[in-house]
Amino acid sequence: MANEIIVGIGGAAGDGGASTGDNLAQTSARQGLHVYVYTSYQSLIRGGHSWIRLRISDTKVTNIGDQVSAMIALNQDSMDRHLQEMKAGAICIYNGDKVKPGKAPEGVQLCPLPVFELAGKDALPIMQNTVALGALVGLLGYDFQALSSVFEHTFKKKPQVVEANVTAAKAGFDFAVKTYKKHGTVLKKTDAKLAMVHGNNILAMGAANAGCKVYCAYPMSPATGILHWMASHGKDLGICVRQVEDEIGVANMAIGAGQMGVRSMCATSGGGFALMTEAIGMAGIMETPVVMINVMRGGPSTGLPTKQEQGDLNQAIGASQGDFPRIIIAPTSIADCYTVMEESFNLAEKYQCPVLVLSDLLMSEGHCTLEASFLDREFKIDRGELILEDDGDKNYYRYKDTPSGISPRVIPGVPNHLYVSATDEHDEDGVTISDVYTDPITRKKMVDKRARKMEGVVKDYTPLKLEGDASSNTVVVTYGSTWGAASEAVERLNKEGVKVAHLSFKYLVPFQEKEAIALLKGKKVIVVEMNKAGQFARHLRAEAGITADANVRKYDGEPFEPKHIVEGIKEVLKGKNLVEVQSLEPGWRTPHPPGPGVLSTGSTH
Amino acid sequence: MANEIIVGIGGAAGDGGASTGDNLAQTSARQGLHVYVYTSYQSLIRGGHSWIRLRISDTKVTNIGDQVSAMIALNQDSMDRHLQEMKAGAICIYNGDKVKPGKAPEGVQLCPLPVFELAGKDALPIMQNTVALGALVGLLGYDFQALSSVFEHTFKKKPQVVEANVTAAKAGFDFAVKTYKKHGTVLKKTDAKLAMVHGNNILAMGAANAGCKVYCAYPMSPATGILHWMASHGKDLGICVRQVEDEIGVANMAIGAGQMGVRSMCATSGGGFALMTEAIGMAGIMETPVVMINVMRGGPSTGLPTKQEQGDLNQAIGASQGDFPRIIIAPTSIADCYTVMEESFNLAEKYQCPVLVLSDLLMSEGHCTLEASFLDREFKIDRGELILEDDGDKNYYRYKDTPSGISPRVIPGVPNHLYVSATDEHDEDGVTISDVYTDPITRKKMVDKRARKMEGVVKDYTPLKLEGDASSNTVVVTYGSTWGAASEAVERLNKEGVKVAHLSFKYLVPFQEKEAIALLKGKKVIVVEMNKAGQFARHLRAEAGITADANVRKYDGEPFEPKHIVEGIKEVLKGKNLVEVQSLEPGWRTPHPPGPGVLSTGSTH
Amino acid sequence: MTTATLQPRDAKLYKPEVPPDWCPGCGDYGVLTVLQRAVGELGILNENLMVVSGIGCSSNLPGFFKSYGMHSLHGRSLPVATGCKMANHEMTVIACGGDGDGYGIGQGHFIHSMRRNVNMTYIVMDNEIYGLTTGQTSPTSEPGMKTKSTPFGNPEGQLNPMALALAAGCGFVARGFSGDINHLKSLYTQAIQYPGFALIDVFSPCVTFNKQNTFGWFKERVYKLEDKGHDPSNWTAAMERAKEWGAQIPIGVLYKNPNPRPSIDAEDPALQGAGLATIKKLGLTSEQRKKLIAEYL
Amino acid sequence: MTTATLQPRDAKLYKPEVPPDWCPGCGDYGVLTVLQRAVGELGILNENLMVVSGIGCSSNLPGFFKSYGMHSLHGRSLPVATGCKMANHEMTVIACGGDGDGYGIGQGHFIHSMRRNVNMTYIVMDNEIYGLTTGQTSPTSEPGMKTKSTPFGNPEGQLNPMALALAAGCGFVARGFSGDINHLKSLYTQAIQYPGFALIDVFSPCVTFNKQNTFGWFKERVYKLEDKGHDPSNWTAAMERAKEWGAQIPIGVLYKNPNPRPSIDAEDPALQGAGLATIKKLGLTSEQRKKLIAEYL
Ligand SMILES: Cc1ncc(C[n+]2csc(CCOP(=O)(O)OP(=O)(O)O)c2C)c(N)n1
Ligand SMILES: Cc1ncc(C[n+]2csc(CCOP(=O)(O)OP(=O)(O)O)c2C)c(N)n1
Ligand code: SF4
Ligand code: SF4
Ligand SMILES: [Mg+2]
Ligand SMILES: [Mg+2]
Repeated sequence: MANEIIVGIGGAAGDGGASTGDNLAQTSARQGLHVYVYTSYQSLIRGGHSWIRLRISDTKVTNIGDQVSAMIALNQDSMDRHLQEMKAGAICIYNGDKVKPGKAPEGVQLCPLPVFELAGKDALPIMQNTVALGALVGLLGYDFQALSSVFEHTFKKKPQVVEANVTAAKAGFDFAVKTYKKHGTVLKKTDAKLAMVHGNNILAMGAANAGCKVYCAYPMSPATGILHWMASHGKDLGICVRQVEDEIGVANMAIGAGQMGVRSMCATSGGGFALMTEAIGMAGIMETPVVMINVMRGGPSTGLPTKQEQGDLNQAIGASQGDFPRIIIAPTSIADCYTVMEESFNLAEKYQCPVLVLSDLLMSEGHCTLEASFLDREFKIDRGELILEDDGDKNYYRYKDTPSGISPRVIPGVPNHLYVSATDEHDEDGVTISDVYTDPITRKKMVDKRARKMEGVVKDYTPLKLEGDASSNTVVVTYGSTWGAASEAVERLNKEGVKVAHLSFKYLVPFQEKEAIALLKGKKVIVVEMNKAGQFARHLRAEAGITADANVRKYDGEPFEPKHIVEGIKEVLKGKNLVEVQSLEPGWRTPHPPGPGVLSTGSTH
Repeated sequence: MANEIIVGIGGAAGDGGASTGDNLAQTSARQGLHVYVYTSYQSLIRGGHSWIRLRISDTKVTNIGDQVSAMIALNQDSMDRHLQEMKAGAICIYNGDKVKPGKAPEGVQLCPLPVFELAGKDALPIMQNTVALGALVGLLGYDFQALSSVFEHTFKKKPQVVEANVTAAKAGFDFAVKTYKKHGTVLKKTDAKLAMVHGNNILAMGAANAGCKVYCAYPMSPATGILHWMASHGKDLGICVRQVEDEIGVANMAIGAGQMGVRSMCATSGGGFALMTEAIGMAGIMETPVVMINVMRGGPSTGLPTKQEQGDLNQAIGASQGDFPRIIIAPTSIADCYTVMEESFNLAEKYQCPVLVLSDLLMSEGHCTLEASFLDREFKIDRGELILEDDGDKNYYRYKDTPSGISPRVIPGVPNHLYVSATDEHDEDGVTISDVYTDPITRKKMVDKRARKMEGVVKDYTPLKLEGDASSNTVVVTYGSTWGAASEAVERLNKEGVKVAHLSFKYLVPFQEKEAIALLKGKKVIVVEMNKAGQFARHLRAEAGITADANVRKYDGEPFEPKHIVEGIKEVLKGKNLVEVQSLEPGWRTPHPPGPGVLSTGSTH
Repeated sequence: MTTATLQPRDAKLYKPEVPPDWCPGCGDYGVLTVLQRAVGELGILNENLMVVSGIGCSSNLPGFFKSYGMHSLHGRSLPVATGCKMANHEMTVIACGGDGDGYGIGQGHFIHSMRRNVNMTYIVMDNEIYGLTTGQTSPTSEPGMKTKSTPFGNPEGQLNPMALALAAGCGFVARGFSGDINHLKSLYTQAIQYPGFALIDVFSPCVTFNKQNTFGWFKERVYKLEDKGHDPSNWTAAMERAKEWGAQIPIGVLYKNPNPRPSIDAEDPALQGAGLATIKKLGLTSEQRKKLIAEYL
Repeated sequence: MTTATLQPRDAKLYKPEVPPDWCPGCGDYGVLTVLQRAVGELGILNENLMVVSGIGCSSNLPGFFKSYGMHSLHGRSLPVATGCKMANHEMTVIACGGDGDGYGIGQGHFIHSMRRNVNMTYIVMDNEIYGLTTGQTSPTSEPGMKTKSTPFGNPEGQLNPMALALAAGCGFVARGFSGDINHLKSLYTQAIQYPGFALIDVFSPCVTFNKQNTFGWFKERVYKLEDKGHDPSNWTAAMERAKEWGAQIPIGVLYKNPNPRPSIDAEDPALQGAGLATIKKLGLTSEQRKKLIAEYL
């Protein structure tokens, strides 16, 4: 059995909660503990409330979990919001000089810290966080050394800062250990050091490891992290990184680069992706490899820029007019973001088409531990039928009608293989046929050729596999990042004796139709997804003719926790066919001034 | 039984084929004959080949038909391309002084005209067309008066031109009647005068009749005709018409106008629509009524700008990120374009959402006869819950959570009802909730409210109805403009004793799911559509869980003729489940210089 | 449509109950406050004002301003506002947003709106950075500036909105500074009263992400054109001033066309009567239909 | 990548076997022919040329030019061409298209590309009309001009691409006329050799839809800047010339920055070696990976 603790750190933007969380995550990861972090933050630059949830466990974690059992309240607001979410056995740490506790629920240990006394009157306000963190690691039963080594690492070049932090943390540590009861859960530490990563960084590093050489972007949450990573690492890694004037420019630039023969990529979120759609059709008809990431967030339109949703599947499927080959992949976890980059670039070049990657806020801004060895892997590079040098062929046709539909691609610059790629329909040689009176025969041939390319793709996918109780007649179906919470929910249900299997989809277009039918036909299918309309359920029905018997959906901005899915499935098993679950923690409801003529407007988009 | 003749007029752009066709159409319509015109043209401004097909009948025609039985070859190229398409009974008219006939197929009457002699040596080259047209109407058994009245009408202000044309036409008429056998088909004329209209003009006039007051557009074939109509009529009708810098501007401008309370519209084709998609999401979350037309053409990307396809359904469904209410309607005929405008503006205002209209090149650039009385009709105007003046309500909430999901809309300018509409998620008062820490409860409420609006829509639709042999167990299913050729194909099959029914969809989103199931469940469903991927078949499966048993598809740029569908269905009835039909007339294949390094590129996009 | 009073009104009337949530010290506070004063001074009723923004910190302004408003899409305030004006030309339309919004992604609309010359005011809160997305380079960022997207320095040239506006034929081109409230107010009132498209670029420092172009930085550099005898009717002189950037940066009205060409809404045949949005009888009359049908017979 | 010869080559080498299908007399024929001569004169090998266009009659040019090419999307030639240059900076990249393409829908990219300063040449075939869509008003259409979309006269102001280019910081701004072939050729060779973004606006009359700005119309009006002693290194003088429109319209090099700022591709750290597209070993080295992973430990 896994031992785990979910820590919540609450404060205002600017209170330093984020670095406190980072330090705790790092301290844990350095002891071989697994961590999964998700932050609900107010999209304000300063002020507002933010709630960082760190799930710490001695075995692998796939999701944010659901029951916070330790909290640090950095301000009164956090105390007021979250104390009531705690259950028996939880601890609540706060600056006793400043924050007043509410009435603690039964069995919750309040741990005020005399911060003035412990940190000294002259300490910076931020030191309260360090004191609290020291206290927390003390009560979690960590070695103090694990925390101090993090300060040493972080402030390598500033020994005074290290000392100040270590002193404050130690004071908190000692005081807490001496004064309060340790947290009941004991986490088993090891010597392994785990890497602490954000999904966006993993997408970026994955792309670099796959040989991406041109990256273009326009800032847009929650995809901006990829740009930041690329901008800071491109120089060292020889990647040309451009911030462009808008997403239309981004997509067209990435495609121009892809057409020239480099592996190129861009990323955005839904609204920016909408602007890219016209260009996606260009990559389709020009048969240009390019990887485009859409990091989904709460929609529609500007929607909820800092919240989670899986609502852009329809958009990816419907991106651009007409029919053309495209591949759509939704990674299922932060780790999978890495693998998906390897696959996406290979598929893009092999099938000469745009590959659309659907990440989401939960993964991209989420933060978790991964084994360093998993990251330190040379990617397989398959560039498909690519001609980099003059091969003497005097009869080169860029869009040759081959049995596979794939026409060997020459990169511009090679002598004797000149061609012009057009967005107009064209013949095998690239000569447009939009200018001739009509040519239904060539037209049909070229449409068929392009479509044929997609026939091979499914063979390159990792086959589908049932998880959980594979023998069960009830299958929970998810796509993308919902895998994490759902797999745990299914595991819990199985433990409770409820027989359910889990089928997680990652490859969305082209679809693993035959496999899906083989695994799902005749079973009770429950689709669990993070949007209102049931976009994936619709896709499953459209592609495989499988109608979900029931649906569990969430679209309130906060990610699925395993408990929501467990509840949802139980409701379904009781007979409901649509369960719209919701986050109801008291801290997750912020009243704001209502009333006519009382207006206020939003901000991080 | 209907009597009909399909006339083909072939020539180069600039040869005057278009006006010859218009004159023939007009002459026919003035005798109460029904006409349907479709032109295959090379997208060149000058030169190239164009083939105007006029189907003339004494009963209503719904499509272009399939067997040309009379042709005028204005040049040698046309003769060479099309003579072999003729079947017994056909007549072929041409300038015998210039054009050499090929070997006529059995039973085809070659009708060379001694144009020099008939028109006089000094006549303008264009007079050959008039002579030929005179000859044609003679052989079709028309009153000469019908033709001469068209010249009189057209050149009202230029009596000399009238005279020159009448003289030349009469010479052709008399020569032909004297020299050749009349066409075997006799068309029954009446006194009725029919209106000859293009789909684009009907969409534009329909919008005007529905009270559209702001129209924005950026030129794009095949939607440009709407802009031209609006630009030339807006001044008289009090419609503000703007050509904008791009389609992004167009969509945002139309929405800005819609938000202010006018009925506003814009139109484009696939690529321009891609650029509009981000704004469609804005209309969705702001709940702004707006009508947006996408006139589909051959895709993907620039594709075949002057050819027919129904390939943008996925794009319309997937336009913009996230879930929000939208209505998608595809008119089924040129006449229906008029009705759809009435419906679209009413639905847009009643449900406060974007209405996307999918027309296509066949309808928009197609040309047919309609009864004047059909056009001269006052439209029902239903503006929904709209507040145009201060009603004293001091507690106005723009986004009030009502049982129907529809919140009464105040138009800006009304005192005491101020609100700000945001693309960020907001509460009932329009206050954004994207800036609060998190508010899953309000978020869910607002998503639900918007989604609920769509529940009522289907009740406002015209119910689905089986056509053809409604008792049959086999149903041909179409959407949009394919109705025309399919309904005739089904009629023919029924006459041959093949039992098939026809179900035509016009309302695509929200879908008439229950009705569709009631009419199709358990039947053999054959979906006939004009694209490669089977976008409508996918939609039918996704929305109603009905998997087509077979599909008949065409995607070669040329529209369906009834014969293609008849053949396709017969193949299906023999056991095939996918028939990809194709236009194979000899004239419909234009060889163009092939070979490596031989490049040429396209043009009218 | 109620008619505008010409009586000055209290700026408080334009303050909703919810306060702005910009970072403390953000330049946008000044921009907002002055706008409330300026419309009050002009006596424009709340319901006759339509304030349209894009997306960005600055674009949150309509939420803090008591009038009708649209907080639209990133970069799209101008076409949206144009649509509003066409639909009801009797209302005062003010578009606003950030430098990224208006000069970055919105650049195409920016140039074309000036060419089109709709009668509206456009306020750009120019902080030389992307604020809302937490600090990337903007088109007006200085070359070499280090931001999250250009950690080794901005490699691109700096966009000059004043010069572009002049080159695009804008009839009213001004620049203000959020640190000089009274001066800014007069720019607003002049712009709103100008019968055509009026641009005001306002230096509105981002105290959180732009550590280079701070209030202090601007205070040291800005000078008032009025103080230097600049003639705003002289386009060439305006262009010379527009090029100044460095130790001396001008604020004030750079250019005001003394013979404004008529705005497009003033000339549109459809916009000669009441605002289109206020027309109650919709649809064609029978005569109109008959005339149109006759074209097809 | 083969290296460019410096030997002049025959213009015929750049002619594919399929002839252009523009209307007889279209100005674009001249633009194409001269381009073939100019690259020949510079001795650039076909395979080292990438010609990128948008959509429009003029944008059909790459199909009539023997080199690598992309006939991309309406308005997008510049970002596509920029992507090409970044991917292989050793190639000569020429973007081209129409006035609608570049100054209408492509306006945002136009301004930003000049600001960004990628080393490429941009040729705009400016016919003051939308040709391919059969004659609607374009941003450079003259006010009052009647077109299919403005049957009562164009109500918008006319865009001035030269003034905008100068205001946007473009280092090489020129204008040519398809009716003066030799003059145009020298503009091309100068532009291609200029180490940064170079714009050439070419009057290229649409004989079919623009009955106002015809060859004759331009012939009567254009004069050569060289003949008037214009100093192309003087920005202010260039701006004055840019404003001329009417009886006298200048052609020639309006502005050529005597101290060109380095182009962005020349400075990009990733573009210092061979073209990125020619790199054969892809992916991170083990050392690179280890260094990156260390950041997360
Ligand atoms: C299409 C699209 N792309 C990107 C974004 C993300 N985004 C939101 S605001 C912003 C830039 C903000 O900068 P600016 O306009 O200067 O406003 P500021 O925050 O500095 O006031 C960006 C890129 C978006 N909302 N929509
Ligand atoms: C997104 C999009 N909108 C509209 C069009 C239609 N379109 C094709 S070319 C063109 C304008 C052509 O004008 P210009 O660029 O000046 O080129 P010209 O034909 O005059 O050479 C337009 C509007 C398109 N292809 N794509
Ligand atoms: S981030 Fe900058 S622009 Fe945004 S509110 Fe804060 S100070 Fe103002
Ligand atoms: S329409 Fe005009 S621009 Fe196009 S090819 Fe003909 S003359 Fe040239
Ligand atoms: Mg800014
Ligand atoms: Mg043009």
